[in-house]
Amino acid sequence: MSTEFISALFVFMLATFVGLDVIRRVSRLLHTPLMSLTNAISAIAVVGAILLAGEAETPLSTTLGLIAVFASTTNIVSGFLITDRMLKMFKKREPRS
Amino acid sequence: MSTEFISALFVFMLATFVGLDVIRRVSRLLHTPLMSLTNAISAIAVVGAILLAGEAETPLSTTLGLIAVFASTTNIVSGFLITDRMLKMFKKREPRS
Amino acid sequence: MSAATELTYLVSTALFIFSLKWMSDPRTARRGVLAGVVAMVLAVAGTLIHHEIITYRWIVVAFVLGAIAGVPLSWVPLTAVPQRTALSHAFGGLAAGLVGTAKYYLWLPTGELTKFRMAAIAIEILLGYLTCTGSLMAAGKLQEVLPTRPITYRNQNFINFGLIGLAIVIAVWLVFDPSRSYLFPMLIALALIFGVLLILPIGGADMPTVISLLNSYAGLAAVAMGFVMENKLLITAGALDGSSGLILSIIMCRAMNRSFTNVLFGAFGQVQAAAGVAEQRTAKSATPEDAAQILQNADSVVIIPGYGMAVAQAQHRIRDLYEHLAKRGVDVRFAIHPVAGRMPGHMNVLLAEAEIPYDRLVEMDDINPDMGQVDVALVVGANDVVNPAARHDERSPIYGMPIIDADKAKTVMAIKRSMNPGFAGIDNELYYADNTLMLFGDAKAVVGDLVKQMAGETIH
Amino acid sequence: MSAATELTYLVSTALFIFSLKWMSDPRTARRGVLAGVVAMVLAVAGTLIHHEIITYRWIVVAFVLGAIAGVPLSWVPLTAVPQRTALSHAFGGLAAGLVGTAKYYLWLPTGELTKFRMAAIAIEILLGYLTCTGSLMAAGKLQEVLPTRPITYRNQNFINFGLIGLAIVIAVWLVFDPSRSYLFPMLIALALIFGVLLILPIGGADMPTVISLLNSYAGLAAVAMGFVMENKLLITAGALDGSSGLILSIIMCRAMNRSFTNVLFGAFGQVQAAAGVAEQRTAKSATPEDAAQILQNADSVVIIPGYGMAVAQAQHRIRDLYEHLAKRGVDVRFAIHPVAGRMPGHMNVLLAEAEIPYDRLVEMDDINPDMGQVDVALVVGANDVVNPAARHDERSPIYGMPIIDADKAKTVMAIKRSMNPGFAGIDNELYYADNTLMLFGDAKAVVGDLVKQMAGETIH
Ligand SMILES: NC(=O)c1ccc[n+]([C@@H]2O[C@H](COP(=O)([O-])OP(=O)(O)OC[C@H]3O[C@@H](n4cnc5c(N)ncnc54)[C@H](OP(=O)(O)O)[C@@H]3O)[C@@H](O)[C@H]2O)c1
Ligand SMILES: NC(=O)c1ccc[n+]([C@@H]2O[C@H](COP(=O)([O-])OP(=O)(O)OC[C@H]3O[C@@H](n4cnc5c(N)ncnc54)[C@H](OP(=O)(O)O)[C@@H]3O)[C@@H](O)[C@H]2O)c1
Repeated sequence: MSTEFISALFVFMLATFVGLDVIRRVSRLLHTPLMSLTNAISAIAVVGAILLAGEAETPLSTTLGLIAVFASTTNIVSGFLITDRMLKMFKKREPRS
Repeated sequence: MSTEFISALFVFMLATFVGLDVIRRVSRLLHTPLMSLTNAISAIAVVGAILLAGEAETPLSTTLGLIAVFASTTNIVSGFLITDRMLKMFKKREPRS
Repeated sequence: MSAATELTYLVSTALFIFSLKWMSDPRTARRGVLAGVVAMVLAVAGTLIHHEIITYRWIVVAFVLGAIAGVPLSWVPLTAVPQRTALSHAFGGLAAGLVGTAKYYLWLPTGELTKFRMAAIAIEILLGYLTCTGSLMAAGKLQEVLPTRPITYRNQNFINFGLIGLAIVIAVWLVFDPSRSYLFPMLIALALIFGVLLILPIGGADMPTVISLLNSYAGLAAVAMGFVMENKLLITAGALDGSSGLILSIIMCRAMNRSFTNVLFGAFGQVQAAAGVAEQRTAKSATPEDAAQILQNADSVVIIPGYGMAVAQAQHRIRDLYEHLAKRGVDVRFAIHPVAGRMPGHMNVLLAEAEIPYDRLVEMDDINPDMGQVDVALVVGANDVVNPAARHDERSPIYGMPIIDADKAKTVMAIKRSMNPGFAGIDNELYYADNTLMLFGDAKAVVGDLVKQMAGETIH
Repeated sequence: MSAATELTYLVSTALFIFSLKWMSDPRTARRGVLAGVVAMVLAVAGTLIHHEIITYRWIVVAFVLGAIAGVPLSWVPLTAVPQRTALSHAFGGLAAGLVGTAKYYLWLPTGELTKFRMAAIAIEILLGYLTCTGSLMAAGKLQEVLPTRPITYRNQNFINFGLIGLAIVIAVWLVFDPSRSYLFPMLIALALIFGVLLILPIGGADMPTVISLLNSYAGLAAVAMGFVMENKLLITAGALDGSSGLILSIIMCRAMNRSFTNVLFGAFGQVQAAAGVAEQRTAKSATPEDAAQILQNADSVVIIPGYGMAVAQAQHRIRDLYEHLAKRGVDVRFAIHPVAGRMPGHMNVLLAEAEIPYDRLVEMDDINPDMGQVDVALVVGANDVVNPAARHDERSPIYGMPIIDADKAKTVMAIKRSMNPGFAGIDNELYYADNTLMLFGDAKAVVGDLVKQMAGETIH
């Protein structure tokens, strides 16, 4: 097991701590937007996809990579757009008065 | 800047996020014990001290290392002991009834 | 990775964290989205400047196509949000799976497949492909292109566990001898199949729980990918995602007072459907006229929306009702049950869409103490979440699930189309209570009538 | 680092985090300490198994000596806790500084001093040595072996900033040319001197704020050490520590409604001491007899302890008082101001020591709304934290500091030895209010008398 791996583990553990803490404090009001926001964030896989497609080592890897890029981009775009669309709706003050 | 350094930065950042979140939620009641607990934790420097003293590369480094080990150990011992001593005092139920 | 890239990743991680932090309050939430977008842009940019990237053209094409496909996906009506989320989890899972697959076939010949990398890849593709098919199934059930009722057969759980067990055995085998390339496709196939079988026995209304579970799988797949590619950003973002999905599903299970295993293997919403035979008691029903009268003469009204409001898209009518009553000085509040509707926060979004100010929405625990003083509790297409059986009837499948105490209000009015049960498939004594009046019909229509009544009166 | 060591570090980190998490509730707090201990043991063990360690004997000796020195340090009376903490911060800073120094002289000849390492070392020793002398000064002022009043002289801030500026210049210089070894001792010297000068102008009562600031410096020094030694555990534990110290000092500043800069450079508690000339108004004083009567006839009593209770060690007498009144069915609560005493949570610990159940302790924000209904507010050696000037008198140095509204109680009784001002050095109009009775004398003595009175009565 390389140190590289262990430090990856460190990062993973700490990020999970942060994640659990942060999410627990998200207001109930916003759980639906939260779902689509995290859905957009999970599209971070695009990073791996780009590397794969960009390094273009074999036709196979490139194609799979490109498909992955396409798939994740869809998530990013739709995920963020719909989250924002939902959040736009939350108003505090009385609408007409 | 080595990747080693950057992953160290990652760890630092995440740990800080965790720290700020966790401490913010410590009950006011326990701020004094908290101070001595973190004081004990800051004695983590003992790790560096041991490495220094143990690798015994030069007389200087060894001596400084040993002094550091001594100093940190004092903190560890006194820090944890006094924290526990304070916490023992916190009782919920009425003492005599 | 160059230092530049790594640093960009660092910033991106921080932004993702803030993005989620800011979701804790509606006032900062949109800033949260912005932070998320910036973080994602940085992530992509940082990756593109990575020196080993040689072809850009096709990537750009993929971006464009992805965007083109993505934009319309964000136009779906709010009732379809769960499906959409499921669908894009499928995409996410697919992406992870494909990357894992490609990496395997890249490293196989060059002998770069260390045990550790192989293990990471195995986890990545298992989670990835499982999430892909599983989410597709979930989307199908929610969109009702697939039968929403749980599909069960003998030894179902036995078969499922057998499958996943087999998959794990193969994975371990591969870890110890990655060169057995014929095992790899089998692993993929098993993951895909398992995803389908896992969802089959789960009822349509349990899908939200499943979706956020799949969300956390997608996150973990990204983490695994991060280990495969030694990429910290993938790990952190994935971890944030994984924990989010996990916590949301836990919250839902708690609010339904059910366990994960019960959700995943309980085939809920089927057994109980049988128990849904209503004893022949009579429920009083009222006309819109009477109802409108009662509402107008009340000092305080609590509206309890449920899945029915979502189905009927009645939220805008309800806004009108709310304004009419407010004009008359009636104190109107909305009681939101954590699992009312079909996804967490479902009601909040719909009511927000209808521009009902969110400071009128009260959470279950905050409203229940007041219910005793409330004049009228208006139940709009809610059922299980106001079923008193959850409080006292040990035998009820929803016993112990926290509910909104609508029955404690002086008068209860319930809008639904029939006496049919709700998601849990059980009868609801609330409708037979003496202080309850039923308003039969589609929620949108009925509330519309109520509003007309009031409007009418305000005129002459 | 071997994988074994690294993994131990991983576990240790997790345990440290849980240790702090568990401090959030008195019921789990002791488990938190246990977790901390285990984490520390793991950290040490994991380090000892590190292959490059060759001599163990001396390390063991250092351990033993450290333990021997540490145990008695944990016996100090609770009033001396701040000093003790300061003292061990000094040790912590020293350790960090020494390790940094050693590393420099180790790497200097071998040319292993990369710019990055040099920078990390510079930060480590600056923070380390500064914390060392600074904490010693703080301890001295708290123990009152050093004059507690702020020591100021012309151009003080100018000189301090000049010093730190110089130190930074030298540090940068070293980073670009580590071989200039003659600069290194200068850096150390500057750090040591700066630590002293930084504390000189700070009043004794501001020390708690300073201490927790120094605590976070100690943490950051450990982080820097972690960067020097490429050791993740040092980084995480140090970061936890750094954030803790930071947050505590922020909380204190907020509760005093003051800024960091004001605390660090404001020379607080000196200027105002001049303003402490009491206008000649008369305060009514009462005898223990009367006081005991009033207390017994009250339905609700709120006891507001302050620094005076700590000095007088009156908490045990107060426990007796509390029990006497409780026996008589009087509802007794304790109002705890966040900065009552001389360290955060100071009062809580003292009252807990006297076995007063902590569910009787109410925080400022929770008690203030009730103060209007309270029959008697018994102020025991508190002053600034009940000074109404903070609410209305713009010119007062504590204007804007949130206070406990003792003055709103029907009757106020204040126990203190004289009309002298408290920490902020300002007069307190509360003592001159019509509904206020002064009980002059040492808190312990006075409360003791009160108890005697009651005990006496209960007999005949
Ligand atoms: N929110 C979540 O995250 C989540 C996740 C998983 C499961 N669930 C489950 O979903 C259920 C939610 O409870 P709920 O009370 O909101 O809904 P429900 O219990 O499913 O009841 C919905 C009611 O609305 C009525 N209805 C349906 N369409 C209607 C229409 N067009 N007009 C008027 N009424 C209509 C139905 O009665 P008629 O057919 O007679 O009209 C039905 O009784 C809970 O059992 C919860 O456990 C929620
Ligand atoms: N808690 C923290 O973390 C912290 C940190 C930094 C600064 N501070 C500052 O410390 C102050 C704390 O306020 P406080 O009201 O608790 O204390 P205070 O304002 O310092 O007043 C203490 C009072 O107790 C009296 N006293 C002293 N010894 C006594 C004895 N033996 N018996 C009876 N009375 C005695 C003194 O009056 P006599 O001399 O007439 O007896 C004095 O007026 C605040 O200004 C706060 O900003 C607190």
